[in-house]
Amino acid sequence: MKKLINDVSNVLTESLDGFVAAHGDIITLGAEHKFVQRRVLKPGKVALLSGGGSGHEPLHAGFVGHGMLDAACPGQVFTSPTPDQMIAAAEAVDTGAGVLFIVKNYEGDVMNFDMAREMAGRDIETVITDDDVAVENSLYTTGRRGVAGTLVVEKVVGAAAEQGADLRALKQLGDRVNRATRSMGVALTSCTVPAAGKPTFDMGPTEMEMGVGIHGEPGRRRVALRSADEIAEEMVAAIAGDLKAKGNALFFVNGFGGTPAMELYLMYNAAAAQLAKHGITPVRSLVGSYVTSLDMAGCSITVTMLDDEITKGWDAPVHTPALRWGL
Amino acid sequence: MKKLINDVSNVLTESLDGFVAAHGDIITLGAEHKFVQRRVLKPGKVALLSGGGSGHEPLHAGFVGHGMLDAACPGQVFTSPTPDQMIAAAEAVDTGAGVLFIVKNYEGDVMNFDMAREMAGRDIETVITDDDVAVENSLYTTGRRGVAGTLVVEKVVGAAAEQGADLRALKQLGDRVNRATRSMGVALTSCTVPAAGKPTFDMGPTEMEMGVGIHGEPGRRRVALRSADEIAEEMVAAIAGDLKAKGNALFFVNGFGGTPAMELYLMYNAAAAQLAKHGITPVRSLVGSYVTSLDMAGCSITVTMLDDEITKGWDAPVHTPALRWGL
Amino acid sequence: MALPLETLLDTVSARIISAADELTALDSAIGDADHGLNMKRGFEAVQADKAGIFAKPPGEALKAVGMTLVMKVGGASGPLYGTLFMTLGKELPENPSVADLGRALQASVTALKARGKADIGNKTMLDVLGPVAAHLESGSASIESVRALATESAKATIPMKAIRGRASFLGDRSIGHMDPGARSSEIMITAVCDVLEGKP
Amino acid sequence: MALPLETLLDTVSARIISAADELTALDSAIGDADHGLNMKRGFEAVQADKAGIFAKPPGEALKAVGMTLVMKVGGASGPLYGTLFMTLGKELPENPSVADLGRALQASVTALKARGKADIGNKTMLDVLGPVAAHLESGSASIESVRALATESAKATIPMKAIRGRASFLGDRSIGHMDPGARSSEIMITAVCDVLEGKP
Ligand SMILES: Nc1ncnc2c1ncn2[C@@H]1O[C@H](COP(=O)(O)OP(=O)(O)O)[C@@H](O)[C@H]1O
Ligand SMILES: Nc1ncnc2c1ncn2[C@@H]1O[C@H](COP(=O)(O)OP(=O)(O)O)[C@@H](O)[C@H]1O
Ligand SMILES: [Mg+2]
Ligand SMILES: [Mg+2]
Ligand SMILES: [Mg+2]
Ligand SMILES: [Mg+2]
Repeated sequence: MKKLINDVSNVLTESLDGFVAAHGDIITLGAEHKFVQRRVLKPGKVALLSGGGSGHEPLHAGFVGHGMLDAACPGQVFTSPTPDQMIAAAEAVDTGAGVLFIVKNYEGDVMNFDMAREMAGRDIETVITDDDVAVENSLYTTGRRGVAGTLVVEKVVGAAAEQGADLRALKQLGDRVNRATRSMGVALTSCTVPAAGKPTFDMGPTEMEMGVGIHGEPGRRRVALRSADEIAEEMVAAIAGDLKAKGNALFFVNGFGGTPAMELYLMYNAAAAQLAKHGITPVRSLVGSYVTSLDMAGCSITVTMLDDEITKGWDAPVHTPALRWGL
Repeated sequence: MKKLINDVSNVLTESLDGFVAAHGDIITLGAEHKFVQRRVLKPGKVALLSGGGSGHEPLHAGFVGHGMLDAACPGQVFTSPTPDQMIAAAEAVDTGAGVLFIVKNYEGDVMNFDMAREMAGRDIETVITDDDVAVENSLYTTGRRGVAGTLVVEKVVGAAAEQGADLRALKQLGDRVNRATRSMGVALTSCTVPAAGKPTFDMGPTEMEMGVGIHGEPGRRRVALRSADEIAEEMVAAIAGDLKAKGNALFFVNGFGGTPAMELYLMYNAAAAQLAKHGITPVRSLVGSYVTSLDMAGCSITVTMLDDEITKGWDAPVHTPALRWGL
Repeated sequence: MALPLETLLDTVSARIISAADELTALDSAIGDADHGLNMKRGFEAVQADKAGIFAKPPGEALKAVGMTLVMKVGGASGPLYGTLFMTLGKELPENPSVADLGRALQASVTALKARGKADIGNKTMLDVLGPVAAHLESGSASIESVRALATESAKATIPMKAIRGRASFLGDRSIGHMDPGARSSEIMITAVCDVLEGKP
Repeated sequence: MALPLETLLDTVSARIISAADELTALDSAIGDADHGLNMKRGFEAVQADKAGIFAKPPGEALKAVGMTLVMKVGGASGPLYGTLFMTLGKELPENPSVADLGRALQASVTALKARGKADIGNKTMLDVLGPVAAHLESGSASIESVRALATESAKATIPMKAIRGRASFLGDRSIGHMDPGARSSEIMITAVCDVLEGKP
């Protein structure tokens, strides 16, 4: 394993310390590294709280700040945070208007946030994101994973919270943005969990994983390496087929951590051509490595259908370590 | 070679097309993919023009926009652009106040920009960046490479240009920022040039390259893989020893393309501790993959000693695809 | 019988900690390669808290173990194994019979199903815990038969298609691999059997 | 003699294009793995421009080749080989003697030194072009001796420590590898010798 680290057991705390030092103008660190919070809270605003396993940086701590989250709880690598983290974070950032949890749909995350909500003794609602079309949906299963679309939910709901929307309205808006959002991913390599010390799965030099998640878990299918155009065609077809919508959209190409910008923009180009065929027009764009899987090579694409409210929320000023505009 | 690409001979143009489509609010593309330019020019402002081999994205095209560059010329991967590109770009963005070339110190880049200057027939000055302390400096050699510190020069000079400084003043400021800046890099893996199809150099699983540049060229020394703390100690010692300065600094940890954010922040933490030992205090920070080497894993650290003018230039509003604040 | 709680907990902790790599390897195949790391972190925390835990009466001690697991493990297994121990703490009488053990474990299984919205046959730890609870409750259980059933049940998850947990994302590709949580449950039950039988 | 310009250019182009992988491999060792790609791109552009180029008189044609290389190659080799051909175009008389060839090549070497701020002995293409120019000027050159000198001179860059070009960043690690630009110069000179000797 080749990583810029010291002792594997301190990777998380050392990285968080660096993160907080580098962005001390925006964020502060909670006791025992349990959470990262906005330096200046806005009294009367609903507090937005997210979190999840680490290894997806900049998600979630990178989105703490004006116009997005009030706090983020980092779990161990790919492991949901524990309820004490969310309880402490909610205590720190709830200024009386209640707390909205934004949780990616993994059973670990859902259960730990559920326990935190039961134990916290305050007004809490939960938005669960499940944008990954690679997973077959059914009433009887875990359902779809929450992946890169979570960023869009956090951004749009964050803007509305900043504008003073109340807890119930934010919960509804979050669910609505989630329903307007679909993602799909492809991996060219596995990632390596520091504590495990070797790649999570083996992949041949001419193979790739289609429909991969963000935890180095295998995807739905191992297939032969294909061209960017062919990959884009399959991903966009899956997304558009599931969305069943045409019109203006936010189009987000997300790198998994080991993918250079050159390839992400090439994928943007390839996928935009496919979107056009399905009647989807990107009027807002985001390209970069925002929801990652450690050092995995590959990318996901996310489409959010836009209406005026969602567009306004996306465009609203934001000032966080990883996403910033208008401020 | 595992990359999200189609035909290797179209990687650059397809990636540029995606780049311009994703950031069409800020930039436009010149004819024949020769350059990327600011969508809205500011008449009377000195035009800032940079460029270099591709494969370092977002450098340079990602820094075109308000407060930084007016145009960037992308060469083939790791190959300097050709004079016709700079001539066409200068023609497109010179509004009469002259053009400042910002060129990384590689002989290919220097010679091609020199030829463009000779052939363009307009008022042009050149700032050459050479911040890489890994290379021994001497009057008789090529001298040091220009690496991640180039971003700092472009940002600070860009701010002054936006404020109306004239060509000579900008040339002087650029040289001054360059002299206040030092960088050093380490690579854990080689990169793979798409057209070459295989890694530029082989590296064993427990080796790393100390003092590497940003072209997948070997570094000064192949050494055994070491801890983040040890790497930070050597890099900071080289930088601080060469700077021979104490006080407030901008501290920039730069990923090479295949390095996850988690590791970059861990390196920030490790190197900040070393800077303190040398009496250097980071009062401004930047962490991310801004000056890359395709998919290479590893990072560089850059220190710029700050005075009021440089700090003001760094803090000034900027609105480009890859760097944005205050707007 | 009076349960040798401290010995039980030491043995369960030791077995889980030393099986961490195996559990992580199972989780690599159909999950996210952390089950062993998670469980090890949890039981190391339990061992570190031992003084505090065993200062309490047995029921409270078990609840404290559960709470430690909830607060240290994270992931899916943290709330689930945490709930398991907390429920055992609530339900076990001072000197439980085998049937008491069965009833308490059955109550835990019910709590786990509610927490995880899962059922038997979904390819999870429930596919070991559920059958063992039912067998204990039946009254016909011996240490030998419990141990055999735990091992069999874990193995029986191999051909299952996962309906719950991360492995469910894999669809048919989850078939052919043992569920990591089923294996950790098997290890814990085997450890308990060994201690009750007087094996270290 | 009247130089068979078109044949010369076709052969030089073909040799460089087919040596692209070798040149890139040399550049991998001490540079950035693109010298073959750069040269290939340049000479493919020259071939594509041929109609336009040979519509011009010989001197202008050579200058046009140089300008095409400048505008298509990029990197260090583009301005340098471009300058070489442009200078040859300027300096070569209609029917050059061997001494004329030497003088023109010497003038190119001088122009290259100015463009690249380099000198002989820096481990660059100059270490082939310089000696060959001097040898041609000396008056004692035969095709055989020129070919041998080009090959020897390229080989002689192996033990050198680079002072100029990307290889200079490597310091002592540049020792032990042939300079890619020296090798491409050798290939071009050999191609010219072969054509002048009547070999295809
Ligand atoms: N909903 C559920 N109900 C019961 N057990 C579950 C459920 N989800 C997951 N599990 C169990 O948890 C195990 C995985 O635990 P672990 O790897 O520690 O957590 P995570 O899946 O969050 O990484 C699975 O092998 C399975 O036995
Ligand atoms: N200053 C210089 N003077 C003469 N030749 C040079 C100089 N710099 C580089 N070269 C030659 O150029 C060759 C490299 O060309 P190439 O790989 O195409 O460009 P780059 O180094 O920009 O990638 C070197 O092998 C060397 O022979
Ligand atoms: Mg996990
Ligand atoms: Mg080059
Ligand atoms: Mg797991
Ligand atoms: Mg080269």
